[in-house]
Amino acid sequence: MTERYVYMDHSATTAVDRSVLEAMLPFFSEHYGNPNSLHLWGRTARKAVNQAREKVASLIGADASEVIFTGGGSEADNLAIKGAASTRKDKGKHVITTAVEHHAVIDTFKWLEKEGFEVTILPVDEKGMVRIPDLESALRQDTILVSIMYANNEVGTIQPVAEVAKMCSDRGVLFHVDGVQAAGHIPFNVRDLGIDMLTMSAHKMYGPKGVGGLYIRKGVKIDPLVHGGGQERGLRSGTENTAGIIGFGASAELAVKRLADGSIREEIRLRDLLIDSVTSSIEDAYLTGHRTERLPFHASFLIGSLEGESMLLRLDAAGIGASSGSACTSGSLEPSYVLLAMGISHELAHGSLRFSLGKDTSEEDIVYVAENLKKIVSDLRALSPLWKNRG
Amino acid sequence: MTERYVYMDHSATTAVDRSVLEAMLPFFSEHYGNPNSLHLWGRTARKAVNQAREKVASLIGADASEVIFTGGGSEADNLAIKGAASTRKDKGKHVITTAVEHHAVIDTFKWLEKEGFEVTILPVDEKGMVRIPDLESALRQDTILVSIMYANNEVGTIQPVAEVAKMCSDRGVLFHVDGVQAAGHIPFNVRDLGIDMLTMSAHKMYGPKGVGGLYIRKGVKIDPLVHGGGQERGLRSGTENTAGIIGFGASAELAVKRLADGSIREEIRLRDLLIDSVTSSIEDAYLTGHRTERLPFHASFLIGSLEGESMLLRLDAAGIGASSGSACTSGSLEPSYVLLAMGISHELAHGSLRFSLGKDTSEEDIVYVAENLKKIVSDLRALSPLWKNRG
Amino acid sequence: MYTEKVMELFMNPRNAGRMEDPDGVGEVGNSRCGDIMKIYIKVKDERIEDISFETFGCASAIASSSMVTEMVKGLTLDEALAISNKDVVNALGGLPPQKIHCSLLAEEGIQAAIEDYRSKQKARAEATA
Amino acid sequence: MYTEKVMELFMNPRNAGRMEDPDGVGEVGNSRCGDIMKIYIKVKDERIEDISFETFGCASAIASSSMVTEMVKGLTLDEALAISNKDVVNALGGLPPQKIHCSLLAEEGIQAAIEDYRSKQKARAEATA
Ligand SMILES: Cc1ncc(COP(=O)(O)O)c(C=O)c1O
Ligand SMILES: Cc1ncc(COP(=O)(O)O)c(C=O)c1O
Repeated sequence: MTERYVYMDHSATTAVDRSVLEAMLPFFSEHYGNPNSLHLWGRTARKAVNQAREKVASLIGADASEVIFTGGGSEADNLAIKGAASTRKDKGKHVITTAVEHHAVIDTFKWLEKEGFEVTILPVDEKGMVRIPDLESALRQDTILVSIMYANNEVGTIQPVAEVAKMCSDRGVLFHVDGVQAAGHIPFNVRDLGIDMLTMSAHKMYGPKGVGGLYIRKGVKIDPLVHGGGQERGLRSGTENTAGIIGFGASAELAVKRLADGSIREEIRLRDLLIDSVTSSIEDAYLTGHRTERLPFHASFLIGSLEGESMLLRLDAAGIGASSGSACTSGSLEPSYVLLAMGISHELAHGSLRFSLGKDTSEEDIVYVAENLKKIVSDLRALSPLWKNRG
Repeated sequence: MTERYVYMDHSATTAVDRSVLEAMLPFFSEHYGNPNSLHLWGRTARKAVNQAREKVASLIGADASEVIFTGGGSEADNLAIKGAASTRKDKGKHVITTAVEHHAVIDTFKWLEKEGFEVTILPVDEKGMVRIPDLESALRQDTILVSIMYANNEVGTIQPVAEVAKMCSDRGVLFHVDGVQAAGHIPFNVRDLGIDMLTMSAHKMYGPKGVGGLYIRKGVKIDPLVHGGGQERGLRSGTENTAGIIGFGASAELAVKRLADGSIREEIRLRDLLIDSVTSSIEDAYLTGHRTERLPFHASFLIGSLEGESMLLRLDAAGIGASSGSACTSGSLEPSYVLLAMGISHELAHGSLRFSLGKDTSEEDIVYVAENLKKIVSDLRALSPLWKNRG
Repeated sequence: MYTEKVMELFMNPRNAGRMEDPDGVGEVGNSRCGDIMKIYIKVKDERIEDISFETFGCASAIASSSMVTEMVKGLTLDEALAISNKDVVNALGGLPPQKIHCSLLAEEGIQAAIEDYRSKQKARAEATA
Repeated sequence: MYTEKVMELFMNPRNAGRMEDPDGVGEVGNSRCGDIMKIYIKVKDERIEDISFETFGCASAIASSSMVTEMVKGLTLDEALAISNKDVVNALGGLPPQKIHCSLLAEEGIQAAIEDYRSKQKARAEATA
């Protein structure tokens, strides 16, 4: 048993909030109807699904008719990108994304490439940010789609989404945003931003896993990925995951509250405390990503002369849950393509660590993590042949 | 308030069993880790997901490594069919299905047709059953895939799956089975049947909505539908719906029990009681589908001179939940393509009604439904210009 | 999906059932499409004195039949002919888009019944001329 | 993912740290790939009298280093050279497939340290010859 259990991997997934679970519970064994059924059971489910749609839409400033539910963020990314490429392929075959996208986007673009599309992958600067002039020179007459994430999962950097949107809409190019890390954590309005599609995932914002959302601006036509009964305006067939959708709605409601009540400011304060503690008390430790244009709950580092997994496992032994690179890649030894794209060396990239805070993270948690990390780094560096600055 | 509430639409969806919900609950707000994370939270989730996979696999006699989880039955159908067509397209472009498949299969075949595949749609007999000689003469040198459902959702008819499997495997043709209505309700073993892929959906067997399963026989290669982090052996990327998957596992465990303990025999007794009551006490009322080769919980009828929706709404007013045709199509006025394929006239097809029993359906429920239906039919026939046999 | 008014008329339709010796009968729709409406009228002094309907179809078809028969009862034939499907929809508090055709059937049913009455009248007048 | 033995050695590695004045040093792996193992040995009468390691890498690399140093301590150089990566994997109770290369590094690290020792011996012998 350790002194404390501190989960600091909220970028990977979050706990379902109690209020969210409460909202979901009646829809498993009581109001269990299929929303497509005419009878009482079905109508009860349909009404609740509609309300959830309103809530998710209002989180991002959309109309309920512009939001569809999917089986997760990855599916929504795939649907947006493949679906738009499919309806627009006669207009052109050129598509653009960035080098730091999540696998759900980057691998979908690789698939498009195999299907005959021409893919441009924009580079990023050392903070992980796309440069607008790079986008400008990449855009062509036959460009049909640009997909750029709102905020990066590994290094927390927020992209200049509004500028990209302006540039795309001036040229009539569809713009999709992977907002999985940002939605519910950063206040924004899809209409003001001027984006065409936005991906969300409930489990990154205190909702359940296995339910995602895709905003599709009115008038934008995409083809479905899953064919069948025609649910979700024909864009995502299959019996609706009512409890999950209702949970997503409740988590969107919670997010609206948190975005308004100052919670985010406190989150930023704790994040900055962690960043300052780690970079000031540990030698050869650096923040990755942008210092200010970053997710409010996200602190990511490079720890020189060490390898991520060994730090993770020592942290785990101290009751601390963290990650190294994307949760999806942490099973592999390949250094993160995101860090490499930022110009970080292979050697240093192996020492990446990500702490992502949650709404219940306390100052004591931060202090506990910083202290334990300091000790772990020092212990492991005593073993490292790369560590030169011995005391 | 009505005297009784009787849900008889279990083919559309079922209530999550209490034991299933119990199993799921800790995975929302307590064991909420991402199964791909290295830390304690992640390992706890991974272990539970693995156990669920074992349970689902053992329901159908498969190995756990042969089962992947999806976001529902429709997605699993799409994945199986598109995924197999994609890996095999160089071997041939001919694919076969039947006229009575669920939209998730039939619409996927329509999509394949648009993509350049050649599709043969097998007819069925008046009971909704495929004729083996029809399949035999449809099979060609360049046939790469056959997809036939285990049991039909609208009329309950069970297809000769084992015979089809034999014919396909003799010719080296891949055979996919949409087992959404059958899994957990009819005992079978994928290995004995000799099928290559099987679709399941948790919410049709007292598990949660929004989670499906696809059995893929060892050695069968298919391409993914959702690209990304590489979860589910690269065939279905996206953070796993842990609570949903664990619920699916628990529902498979429940199904194994129910298949062994005589519950199904009792279900059949009640089903037959309903069939006999309706067809004997209501004039011009017919069973649709096969009398014996049918789902144990499924009773579907044609009621002459009446239209389905009006009966459904009257039943609803009496507290009875039923459906007319597939739940997915009940919002439309198009008569069911399944009934038409069975040679039933448009006029009669409009009068279709489906009652699907559940594990908690009682004999009183059956009597209540039969009595109410008799009265409703008589009331509505008094309004019907088609009804000739007036008293 | 349906308004309260639609459900009320569907559950308790007015003027339902066949009429003996009607002065005019109109039948519209077809069973292949799932909707048949049959309107029976009794006419006195160019007014609809009595009316009833038989309908094969969904709830909105039954409610539309019931509503239109209530609306035209007691009207002169010309007044009745002026009732449009929009009037029926409004009186029902609205119908789902895919069910609007039911209100059209109601309008056409009244027209057909009146036409039938008038052509019979004409035939009788000619026969007695 | 890891056996208890791996975790135990990872958390409490034996023979860890740099050695002053070793008789032989082997360094294998490269930081680009995320694994470097450095093995220090002291040799007396053709036996490994003392041994230590420094490792940059994941838990299995650290545990493999610790395990292999325990296994070869006190062995003759030839006995030590006969220890294979399979022996290390077995002693650890297994390693995940994608981590087997860590045990290979351990085998190679020992070989490199012994080689270094022997080439230094040879150089010294030649110098004094
Ligand atoms: C035979 C059949 N196949 C597929 C499906 C689709 O499953 P799901 O609703 O889980 O997507 C259903 C039910 O809707 C079905 O009855
Ligand atoms: C930026 C980003 N996009 C997409 C995803 C995929 O979302 P999901 O896991 O819900 O499929 C994730 C998280 O895994 C993410 O961080």
